Amino acid sequence: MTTLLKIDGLKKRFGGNEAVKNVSFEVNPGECVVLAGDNGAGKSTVIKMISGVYQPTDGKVYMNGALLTGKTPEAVRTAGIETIYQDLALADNLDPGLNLYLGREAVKHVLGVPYLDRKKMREDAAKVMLSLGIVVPDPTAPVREMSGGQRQAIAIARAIHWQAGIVIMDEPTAALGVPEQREVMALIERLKKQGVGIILISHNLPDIFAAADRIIVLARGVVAGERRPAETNDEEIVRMMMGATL
Amino acid sequence: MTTLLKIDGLKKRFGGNEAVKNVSFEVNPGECVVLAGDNGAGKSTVIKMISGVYQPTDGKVYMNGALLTGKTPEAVRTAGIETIYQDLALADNLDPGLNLYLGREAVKHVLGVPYLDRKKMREDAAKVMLSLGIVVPDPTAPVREMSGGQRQAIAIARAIHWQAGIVIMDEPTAALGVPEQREVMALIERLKKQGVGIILISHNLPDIFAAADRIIVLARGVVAGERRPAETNDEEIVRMMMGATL
Amino acid sequence: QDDLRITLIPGLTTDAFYITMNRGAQAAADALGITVDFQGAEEFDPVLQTPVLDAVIGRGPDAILIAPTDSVQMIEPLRRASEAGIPVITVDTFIDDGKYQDGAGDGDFPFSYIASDNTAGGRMAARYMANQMGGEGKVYVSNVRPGISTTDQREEGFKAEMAESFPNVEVLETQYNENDASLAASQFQAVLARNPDISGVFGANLFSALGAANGVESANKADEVTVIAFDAPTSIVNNISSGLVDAAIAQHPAEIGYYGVMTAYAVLTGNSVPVSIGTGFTVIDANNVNDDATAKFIYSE
Amino acid sequence: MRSLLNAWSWLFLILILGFFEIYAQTQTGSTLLFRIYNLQAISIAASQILLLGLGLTLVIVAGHIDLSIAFSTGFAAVVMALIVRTAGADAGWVTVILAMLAGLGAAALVGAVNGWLVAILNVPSFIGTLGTYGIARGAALIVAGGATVSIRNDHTRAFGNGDILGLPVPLVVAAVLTLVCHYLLKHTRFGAHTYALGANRASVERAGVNVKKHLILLFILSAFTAGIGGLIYTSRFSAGAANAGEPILLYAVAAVFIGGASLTGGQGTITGTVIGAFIIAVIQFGLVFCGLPPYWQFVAVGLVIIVAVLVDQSKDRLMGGKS
Amino acid sequence: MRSLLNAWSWLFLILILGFFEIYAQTQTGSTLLFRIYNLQAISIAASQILLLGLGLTLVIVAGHIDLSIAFSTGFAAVVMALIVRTAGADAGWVTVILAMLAGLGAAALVGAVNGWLVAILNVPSFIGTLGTYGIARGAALIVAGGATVSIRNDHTRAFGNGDILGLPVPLVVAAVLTLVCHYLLKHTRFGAHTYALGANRASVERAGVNVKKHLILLFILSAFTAGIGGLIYTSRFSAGAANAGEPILLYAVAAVFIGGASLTGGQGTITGTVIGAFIIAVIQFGLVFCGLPPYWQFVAVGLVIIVAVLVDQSKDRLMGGKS
Ligand SMILES: Nc1ncnc2c1ncn2[C@@H]1O[C@H](COP(=O)(O)OP(=O)(O)OP(=O)(O)O)[C@@H](O)[C@H]1O
Ligand SMILES: Nc1ncnc2c1ncn2[C@@H]1O[C@H](COP(=O)(O)OP(=O)(O)OP(=O)(O)O)[C@@H](O)[C@H]1O
Ligand SMILES: [Mg+2]
Ligand SMILES: [Mg+2]
Repeated sequence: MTTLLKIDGLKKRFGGNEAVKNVSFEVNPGECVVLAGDNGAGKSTVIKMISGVYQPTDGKVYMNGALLTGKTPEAVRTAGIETIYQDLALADNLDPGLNLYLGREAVKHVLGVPYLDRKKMREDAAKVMLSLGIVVPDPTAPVREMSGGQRQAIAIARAIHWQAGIVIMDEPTAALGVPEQREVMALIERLKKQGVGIILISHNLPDIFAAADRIIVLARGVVAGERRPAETNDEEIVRMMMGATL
Repeated sequence: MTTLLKIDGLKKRFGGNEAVKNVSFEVNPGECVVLAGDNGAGKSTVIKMISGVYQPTDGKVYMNGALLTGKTPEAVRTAGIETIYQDLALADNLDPGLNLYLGREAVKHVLGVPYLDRKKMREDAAKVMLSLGIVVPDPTAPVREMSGGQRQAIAIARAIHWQAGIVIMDEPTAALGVPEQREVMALIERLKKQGVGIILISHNLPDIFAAADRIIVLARGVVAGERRPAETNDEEIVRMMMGATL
Repeated sequence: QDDLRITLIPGLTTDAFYITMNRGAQAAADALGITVDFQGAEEFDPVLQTPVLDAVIGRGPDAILIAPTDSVQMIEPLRRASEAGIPVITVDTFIDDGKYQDGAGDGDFPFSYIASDNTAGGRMAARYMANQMGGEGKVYVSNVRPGISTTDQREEGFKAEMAESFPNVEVLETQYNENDASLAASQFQAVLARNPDISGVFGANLFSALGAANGVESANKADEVTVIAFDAPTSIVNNISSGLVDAAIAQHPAEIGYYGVMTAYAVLTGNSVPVSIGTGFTVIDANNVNDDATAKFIYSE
Repeated sequence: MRSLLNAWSWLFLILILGFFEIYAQTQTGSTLLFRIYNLQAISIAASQILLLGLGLTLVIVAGHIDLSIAFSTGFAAVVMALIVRTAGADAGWVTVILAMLAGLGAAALVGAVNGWLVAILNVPSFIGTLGTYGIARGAALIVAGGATVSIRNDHTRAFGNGDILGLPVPLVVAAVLTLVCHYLLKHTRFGAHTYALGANRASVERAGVNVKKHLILLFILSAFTAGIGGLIYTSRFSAGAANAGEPILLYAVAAVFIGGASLTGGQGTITGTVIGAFIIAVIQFGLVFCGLPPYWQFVAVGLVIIVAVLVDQSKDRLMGGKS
Repeated sequence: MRSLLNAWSWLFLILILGFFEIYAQTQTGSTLLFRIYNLQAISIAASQILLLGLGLTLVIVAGHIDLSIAFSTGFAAVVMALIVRTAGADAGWVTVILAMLAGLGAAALVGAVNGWLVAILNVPSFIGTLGTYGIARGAALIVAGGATVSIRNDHTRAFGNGDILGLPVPLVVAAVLTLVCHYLLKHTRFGAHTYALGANRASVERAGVNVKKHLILLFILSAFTAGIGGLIYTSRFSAGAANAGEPILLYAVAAVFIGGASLTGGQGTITGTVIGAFIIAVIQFGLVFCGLPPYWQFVAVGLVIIVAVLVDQSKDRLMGGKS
């Protein structure tokens, strides 16, 4: 089995604060790696360095052996990595359809002239969201007017709608209702079956144990330890989050 | 025991979508009422009508027998209701101290002239957040630069720092780490002991059962049922969320 | 024919010069028992004047008196008036070459041009200044902004006269102040800092002169520096009394307005009119500023 | 539903037209609406505002501003006029078209500099384009030697003052560009990204759009439509003036905002800008037509601008969307 | 750390001063910096820009804009001049002060209307203040009869052109107002709410601040400092002009943005605006002083404005905050 994604010695400094000090791990096809850690441990910063939003102060990311570091979010996305950001990164003034397709809008041709195919995009958005258990009352309304969970569902839909090699999810179920949370967990299983590599960030211990093939615990910017779910338990993970090493 | 807060027949219509159709319930001193419900059920809309952010299309809210409906968020806050909003409502360009004290800033007097007491506000913010288990690396940095959980902790700190008769919490632990979630649950217990009435919105079933004195389930804008935790179980609550009545 | 309606379109509506012109025009209108409207744009600019002119043509007055804001650019818009059968008379400024009804040029259709020649006024300012300075020294022109035909012509006349008749006067770079008296003042001070021997400023319009005078005052140079203003509203005249401004070249806007209306009336009643009427200048300085005879040349406010 | 409610702004435009017509009929016994000449004059004035406002609309929707169009227009006008003049009075169509292309090139250059400043160097657009405002102004004046560059050419004159099927050429040009910009903003990916950019730059960047390139194109487009305004100007007035666009800048910005755009970006439509430009052109024409004294016109224009926006907002209230 | 880095803008100001000084020393053998007179001239010019920019800074920090100050200044100038003129040449101090208060009242009225439009009627500030820009302009011109209102009064003249302890009065007035505005923005609750408002209106509203009242006060403050600019203008030039503020508007806005504010609000400081106003005044003075040809001055001013912002930004890069 070849490694899909290799993260090697990532560091990120914000002014005087070294948010990520030294993080290395790998993701294999069909594997779900959970990044766990306390608030401010540096989880979101790590995944933003992978997806190209931040340039690392130091360290490298490889995908299928090719260097990814230094590339734009555009190039990273083209390389097959989709990301659900913690802050969702939605365009609040657009409808769910356009948000779903943002950057890859569907067009239809009328007399050879390309037009945005708003109808198709809306319908697709409604469909994908329904598969997550979410019904949007008015699919033409801007996402600004949607509830917290509806918004999160759009962000999830965006990442899973495209055939990706790797899906990164930063607390994807934080705002979701109970049935929707279950849908997302089922979704992760399905993606794994398709050979997609997954990086999941979550604060929910039952979810972590249910989804993870490996749990990597970050504490204050460094990897505090790595465990398979079967080898560990809640208490150990929490202790590692609080900073107890290995 | 007198009723602290009485919600009577609230309705809210957004354009063609009636988000809240008919919601009534009461909150007593020292009681934690959990509003549960699926995404888009209307929970956040209900609490925004209580806190004065939205004016209800119909219905009334009373606090200690006095009409609250129609008042500004300012007046509602003065009346002793603090709210943690789902979208946090932070001023991203200010530091945690100013966000904690927003609207009630601390001043010191130099030669009789009032000055903002930034130092005190920062220290207080650090203190309150520490009590939630959160350490902020740079308390002078704007909250824009904080992690998801750090931001949520500031919003929580803001609501509990003031002596309130009622605290409304809209998914307060969504972005928090495991230890911090436990702190918030403990905090709710402490507040209840002090006689504070609490309205909690949460999608986390264990938390709901742990904190609630009464669970009110919303489904598509109406109250689908009310249960004491001892009388019910996970499955029934989820069934009620999905729209099964009473 | 007492229901005649003539529209006077000034270069801009917010200038004492044109307001005084309108006063003269109203006097003529009263005398003739006809109506004169005053309609114009806020700045001296063909882009803004053209829509006003278009609307005036749409309204269809019996004649148009206009101060065209550009000699070339206003030809086409004015041709539309002429083609709509409305006689055009230009006041203060002209189109094309300013020589009408001689069969030559694109803009030959106006009936008459009534003005004091801005270029000549600039020359007059130059002569007065050179004489004050004893025929030598450094001067500069404080101007509004490039591209305004009237003030450009004043500057042109001033420079031409200096070059032709006063070879010992050095004319420095023109300074543009955007009609901001405060900037004009700061510019004078900067010019002075560079040329401590500066001995004259020609303010090509009200705010240029006001600002220059203020700069001179702040520098305590009222005795050494000659300030000449073009146009004579009260604030300039006050500065002449107090000695900050040495002289103002006063045009006779009321006369222009009066003759303009009279000429239009003559055209409308089928009489022949002269193709150009010059109204001349009066130099106002400390010697005559308090004379009763001068008072009528001070612009109204 | 939503698009129907745009009818409000149209309604307002029709209302003021109606008001002026009634005034004209009752007070002066003439007509404003039913004379081709008046409509032509209004539409030409609106076209000139529109040409500066079209590209600007996209820039504002993206959350930026472009002040330099004031002199992109003038720069294009001057460059075109200089070349036509150099070529002489009997320069043919080819020369004229080359001159126009050169003028557009000059304007596009200003746009490219704006794009570079805003997209690559991260200069806030207000200040970056204020800088190029000065630079383009100086460049236009230096090229023109300070004065207006007058030309004599039958082709340009025919272009600027002629008509096509009874419609004035400036109006036809503005209409074509309006369609293009409307298509761009409403029906293409480029447009969708422009809206998203105005709401949340991060959303577009993370979605994998090359935001820098996008911004550069936006500023070039803005300079381009303004530059076309300059070409029309030179052709209409047979003279290229460095100041050609400056007095219109504020009206163009006002048209965009009357049309529903907002300083913070993410909102605005080309249709809105068209209505905005016509509202301004109609009141300017109408007030003079009615003979309102000039200083009162300032007051009236100010009032109408405010009322236009209030009318536009009342639709939101009807939707019941807010509080 | 953070406040130290503000040193960059100061540095830039010092750099251009140094450049002009070296030029003066080497090319003309004179000095720019070491003559009280030059410094006074520059500081008076900067004061006039500053008076329009001070209140505007707070408005921009709150995420709004105020275009009407262009004519709040003129309105105040005209009203004051009319009263002084009516009172006659030998009107005493009391009359002059009453006239000033009346002028300020006129300006504050414009501000109150702006506040009402923006806060109560929810009109976007760009368009609302563009409306009052027209209304105030018309009102000032109607009151003044279209032209400049000249006065003759020794008190006003002494006020506008005198000095206090060797400092020109306009500078002293601007300095006092600067301190007040700095205190307001930096050290009071009002200031904290202004910043929060610019970042997230909902945050302030939900925190229980009366945002409507706050906005109204902001616009009144902005009109007020601009109105003081009008009083200074009338006193300096012994003439109240309706367009006293109009040419300065763009420079005032530029000063605020050079000082680090942004269109989207939530940023900006009074110190920054002061530096911005001085940078503009220094280059305007310095370029004339160096004898740069006038059209090139437009180019140079544009360049310096851009560079000023680039320098200001480089501090962020050094902080390593961005990407
Ligand atoms: N743009 C930024 N500028 C400065 N500091 C930042 C920035 N982003 C994050 N930080 C800091 O870096 C640290 C790590 O933040 P990060 O968002 O990676 O945490 P996290 O592990 O995702 O936490 P959470 O679970 O709360 O989302 C935090 O202390 C935060 O304050
Ligand atoms: N400002 C608004 N304009 C229009 N529709 C809105 C607005 N706010 C909420 N809605 C709609 O009202 C419904 C209820 O939203 P609300 O935010 O109250 O849900 P919620 O129960 O809090 O859900 P969640 O658990 O996802 O936060 C949703 O369908 C949402 O789309
Ligand atoms: Mg995070
Ligand atoms: Mg909610």
